[in-house]
Amino acid sequence: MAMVGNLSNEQAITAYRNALRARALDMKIISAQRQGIIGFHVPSQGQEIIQIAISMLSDKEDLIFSYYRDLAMLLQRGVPLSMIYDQLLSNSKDFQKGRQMPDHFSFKEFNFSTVQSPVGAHLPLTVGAAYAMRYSKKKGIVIATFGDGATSTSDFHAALSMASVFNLGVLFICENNGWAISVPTSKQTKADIYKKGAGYGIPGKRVDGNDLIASLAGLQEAFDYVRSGKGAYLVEAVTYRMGPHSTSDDPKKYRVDEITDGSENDPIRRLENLMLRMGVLDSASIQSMRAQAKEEIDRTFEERMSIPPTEPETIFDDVYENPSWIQEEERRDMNAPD
Amino acid sequence: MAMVGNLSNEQAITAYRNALRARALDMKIISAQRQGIIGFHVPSQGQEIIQIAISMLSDKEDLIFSYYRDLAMLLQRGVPLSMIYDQLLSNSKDFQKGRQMPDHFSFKEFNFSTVQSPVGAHLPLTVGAAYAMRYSKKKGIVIATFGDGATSTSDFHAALSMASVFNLGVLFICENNGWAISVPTSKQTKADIYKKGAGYGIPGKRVDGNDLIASLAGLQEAFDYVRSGKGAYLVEAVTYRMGPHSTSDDPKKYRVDEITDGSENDPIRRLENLMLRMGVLDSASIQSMRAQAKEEIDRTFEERMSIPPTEPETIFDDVYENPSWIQEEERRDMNAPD
Amino acid sequence: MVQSLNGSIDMLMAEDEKVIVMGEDVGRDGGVFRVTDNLLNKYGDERVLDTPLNELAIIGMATGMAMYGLKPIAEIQFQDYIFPAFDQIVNNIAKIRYRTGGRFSVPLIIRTPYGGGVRGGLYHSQSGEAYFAHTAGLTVVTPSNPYDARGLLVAASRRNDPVIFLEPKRLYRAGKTEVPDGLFEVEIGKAARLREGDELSIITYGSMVPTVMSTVEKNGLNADVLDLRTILPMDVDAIITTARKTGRVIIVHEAPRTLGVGAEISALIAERAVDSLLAPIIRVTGYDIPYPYSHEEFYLPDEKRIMRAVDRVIKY
Amino acid sequence: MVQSLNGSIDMLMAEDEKVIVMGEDVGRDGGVFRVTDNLLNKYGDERVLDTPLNELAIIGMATGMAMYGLKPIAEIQFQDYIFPAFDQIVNNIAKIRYRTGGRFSVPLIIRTPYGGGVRGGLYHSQSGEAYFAHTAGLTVVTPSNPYDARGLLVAASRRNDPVIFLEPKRLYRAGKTEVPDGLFEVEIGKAARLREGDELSIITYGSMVPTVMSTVEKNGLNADVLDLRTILPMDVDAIITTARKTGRVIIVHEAPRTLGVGAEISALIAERAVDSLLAPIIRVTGYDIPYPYSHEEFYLPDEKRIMRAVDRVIKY
Ligand SMILES: Cc1ncc(C[n+]2csc(CCOP(=O)(O)OP(=O)(O)O)c2C)c(N)n1
Ligand SMILES: Cc1ncc(C[n+]2csc(CCOP(=O)(O)OP(=O)(O)O)c2C)c(N)n1
Ligand SMILES: [Mg+2]
Ligand SMILES: [Mg+2]
Repeated sequence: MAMVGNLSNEQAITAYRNALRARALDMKIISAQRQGIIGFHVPSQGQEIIQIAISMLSDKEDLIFSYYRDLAMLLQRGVPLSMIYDQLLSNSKDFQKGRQMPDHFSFKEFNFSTVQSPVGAHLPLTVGAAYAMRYSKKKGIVIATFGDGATSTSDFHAALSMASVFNLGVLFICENNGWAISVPTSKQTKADIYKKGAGYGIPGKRVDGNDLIASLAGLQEAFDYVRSGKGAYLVEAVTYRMGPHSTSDDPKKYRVDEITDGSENDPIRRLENLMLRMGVLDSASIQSMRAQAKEEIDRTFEERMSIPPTEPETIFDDVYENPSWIQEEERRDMNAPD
Repeated sequence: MAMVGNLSNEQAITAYRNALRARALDMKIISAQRQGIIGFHVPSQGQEIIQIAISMLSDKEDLIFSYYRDLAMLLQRGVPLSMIYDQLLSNSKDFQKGRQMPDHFSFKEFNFSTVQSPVGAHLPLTVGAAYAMRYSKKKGIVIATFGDGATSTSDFHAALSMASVFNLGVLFICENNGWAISVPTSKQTKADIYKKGAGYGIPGKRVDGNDLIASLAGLQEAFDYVRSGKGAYLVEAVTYRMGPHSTSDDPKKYRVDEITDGSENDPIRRLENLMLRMGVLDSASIQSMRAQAKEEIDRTFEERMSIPPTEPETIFDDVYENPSWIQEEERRDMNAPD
Repeated sequence: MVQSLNGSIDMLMAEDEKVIVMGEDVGRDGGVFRVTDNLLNKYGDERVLDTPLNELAIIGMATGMAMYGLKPIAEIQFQDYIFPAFDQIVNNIAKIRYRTGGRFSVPLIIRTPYGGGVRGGLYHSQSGEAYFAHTAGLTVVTPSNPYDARGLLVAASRRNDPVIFLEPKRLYRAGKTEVPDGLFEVEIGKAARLREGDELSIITYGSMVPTVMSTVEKNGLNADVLDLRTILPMDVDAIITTARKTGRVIIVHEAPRTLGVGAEISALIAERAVDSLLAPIIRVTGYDIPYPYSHEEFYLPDEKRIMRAVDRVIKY
Repeated sequence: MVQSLNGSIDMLMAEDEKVIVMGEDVGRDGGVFRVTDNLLNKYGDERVLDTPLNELAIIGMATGMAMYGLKPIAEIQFQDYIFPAFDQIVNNIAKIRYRTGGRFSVPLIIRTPYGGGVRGGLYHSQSGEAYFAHTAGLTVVTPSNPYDARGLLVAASRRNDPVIFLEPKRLYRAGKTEVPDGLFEVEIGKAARLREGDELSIITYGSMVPTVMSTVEKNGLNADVLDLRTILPMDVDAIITTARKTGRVIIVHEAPRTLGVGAEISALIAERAVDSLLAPIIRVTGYDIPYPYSHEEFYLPDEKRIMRAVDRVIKY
């Protein structure tokens, strides 16, 4: 039975469960960061629902270039919690060998590309990936997520230019959380973000990214457009950054006038209320799902904590496929006896 | 008496005279280039009229960031032919001391900024200049010209972003001549250029840049908008590149299907026909104006040809306000006896 | 160092209304490292500009301002993020005075925190000074303490040319050098001799200065220590003088070795003081790898690596 | 060299349909220097892409292609115009293998003409190899003749990592080296010893090779001459071997001296062969000024300047 539209109860419950997992994970990371166990974190609180909607609509073959704030997207797409922790803890099971800051993921098995810190720099890569997929006659589209600040970057312009001129199947999704660190969207740009495709002939649409039903409905149109081979599409998902920009940020400096507890805007609360209203869940089941999520998050954390770090000298690997004499010499230097 | 709209006969005749001068100068440079006297040239043939219209509407205080293909604009704004030749010949009277390739002008007295080769790189500077003017309460607006290819650059995006966010008085004018070297505008972008402001909240307009009357009418609206303090504006002036991209280019490789003599699209011919039809000029006066233009162009060329080149060791000046020991040492190296 | 810089910018703004501060988060937030704290309140949003997220736009706009009468101090939030503006830096600001025959100048300061040691991984740790120091037309400075931070910033603001002002972020809150009130200058192009010695020379700058000094002190080294302070143009006289004096030279910096600033220092000595050399010139530097998140303590030159080089040149 | 490169790309495309050519004017026009002439006709517009005017977009898109199975050869029309893509080059392509723990690679060739001598002024003459050679993760090569052009390009295309392929535009139509038919490799990382000699060593590469060779021949110098061919990673063994052998080293390149590639060569020698040095290591290079339009003949190292250095090291 569908909850709303095509959304079955099971799907809705799964979405909700992953939202809870993401939220619990986010809180866990923040506390681990405070204890000095995890180095840094960019919380995704307030943006879980749009991220989950993206994962719900994307196929396995679709290639996702997510950004640093997409925890919930990973969980909904099935990335095991253990793999996420391995990266956050930069332990020796981390596929990236501890090379990147927390939240800079790359899960090739799940068709997630690679996250970098320079804002927007993944965007031009998406068009190349889409070109490669089309050229090699592979199924699937490319999906890119990014923040409102990213729309100002040169990379955004470059990506939309190329996507349009070569008619490439890239679905650009801006998670407009209202802020680029301390800069509100109103100072980032004077135009509506979803209209920024107009200068390239790329259609756009704004969706309420805090609402699962609205997100799915809005995104569906965009996915259909891109899958049909018509070219790129730009979605602006309006969300809300409930917390600080990152664990290094203190929003009190710039967010003074605002109610910052976010309860009004909490997308998970919204989904919860809807499901309660529709009778899909009751408060007891919500309590138990929360407890389950927390239990899993805590347990897996303990489990992955015990994995040792990478060996220091691995820092010399992967600069090239085969290290040059320079890396070899420097490796010896590092290993030299005192 | 006005020829059309506000345009007086005198103004029209002056515009026409400067168009003839620009055309004659352009041909002179090309022949001097063939003889090895001038190193290089980017012809402006086919784009004279929109350039002249821009100069007609701009005030002395307005600051113009032109690009490398704006000869006619200079002449209409009153830059003496001698100064233009000095740059083209890179002789010792060239204000720039022979540092730049031909056509890379900077005429500070006439409020022309400085032309660089990297396409589009002047555009972000225009917003800074506009900011400085507003901050210092100076009169005038900033005008920027550039080609269709330039609209793809990151600099274009950066400039429009900043102009809009800080509400700066910059009039962006794209001289869309249909080509970026061998790449036709249809492959440069899938959107109409004048609509590229939409993503920044900047209004735009397309004008027929080959027609003086249409150019003036269209530009007037844009100038008014910017002068009134409303912010930036984007004009797309449709023109026609009658010749090769530059003296190094051979358009036969890529312009095969096209009538390239340009007579249909020659904006000067169009103005001439209009003036003949309106009785503002007759063919005798046209003949004599042509002869006059040619005479001036030839005579001034001879005159400036005799000016000696700069001294070689001046290449070490102006790297900094005060040279560092490095330039001083290298200057001595250059002057060392054999 | 943060306080010294903040106070310096404040005084420069008070002194000259043509000084404009701009960059990402420099206003309300006061900069992610608080270097521009409180300036927005004091000078208003016409003089302190929170900009959109585009470094090319920031630098390009600042360049236009500088050409037409203002004196912008632009912040790039991390030096790692300056590269989107690299074309503007190399092709515009470094060349505008030259290409206009001196008729335009670009009196612009680009401030940016650089270097590692803050667990920032690949993109919050780079030391990119060499990318700039190869470019004639630029001036590149980096202070190693709060006093020089103020003196160099003031000297930069008195110039009529663009200055890349690199702030070693690891030292932002380190050390307690006294900084006199008011504005004063530290001459650009002049190194500081931090210590006199005869047995060897250690040439360094920026973030590595405290590491070098503590190594020298702890091990009682009889070393001449130079803090370059200006990277372009380098103080060649100071470099050659110390090389001639001791004949044993070690260069320490955090940036990767290959074509790092140490290469130029070494080459200057090999050109001008080769006869005085009693030992190889050793570079102790960051490794030629992207800056790793894990194990950065191995990446950064430390006492152990410096002492290994010292032993080598002394026993040579 | 143009023909050799054109033929090489043609054969690489014929051999592997994953090879894609892209850039401004590379299709219909065949490239402004004709290096990609006729490829569009032969391979169609899915494999030869005329792109919009944005170097960031070209390199960024090519990077995405390379990560997902294609082998792009991207052209930047002049090396002077590569800087808008500098962030992609330094922060993405050089670091993607590293940051993903080796799970992604970027097998991408960026071809671009560089250097002066064509009256191109500030923006059609730069030699920017040092900007790239400071960046671990990149490989930087430059041929000095048509044979090496083919051999290095083929070797680059066999790599699974990004290569900056610098083409000395002044030599595009110079020289008449025989180039064998078919594809062959010149090993990346290996210098060519162009001439054996005992009295001094001249180390050079790219556009300066013919100037050095004619100077050596005209003046009957007893010189060991190295053509580096690969700039990153440099052939340190060849450099140290020749320095040890002659004890007198001159380095010749067209890029400015300060932090040019010569600095690294000199530093490697000062680190590893200081005892063999019989004279200062002299760098004969372009000057530390923007590349001037007028008088470029004074800017470029020439026989006179090379011979002055030769006299100095020999008489020393
Ligand atoms: C090129 C670049 N410039 C500056 C930064 C510093 N920085 C990190 S995140 C950020 C704001 C990004 O805002 P937005 O794109 O809206 O994403 P959000 O963090 O809000 O999700 C900034 C300025 C950076 N990482 N990269
Ligand atoms: C950044 C940059 N990339 C490439 C070039 C080489 N180039 C010179 S002019 C040109 C085409 C410019 O076309 P457009 O902007 O339409 O101006 P037009 O020459 O047609 O007037 C190109 C690609 C350049 N000068 N700068
Ligand atoms: Mg945001
Ligand atoms: Mg054009």
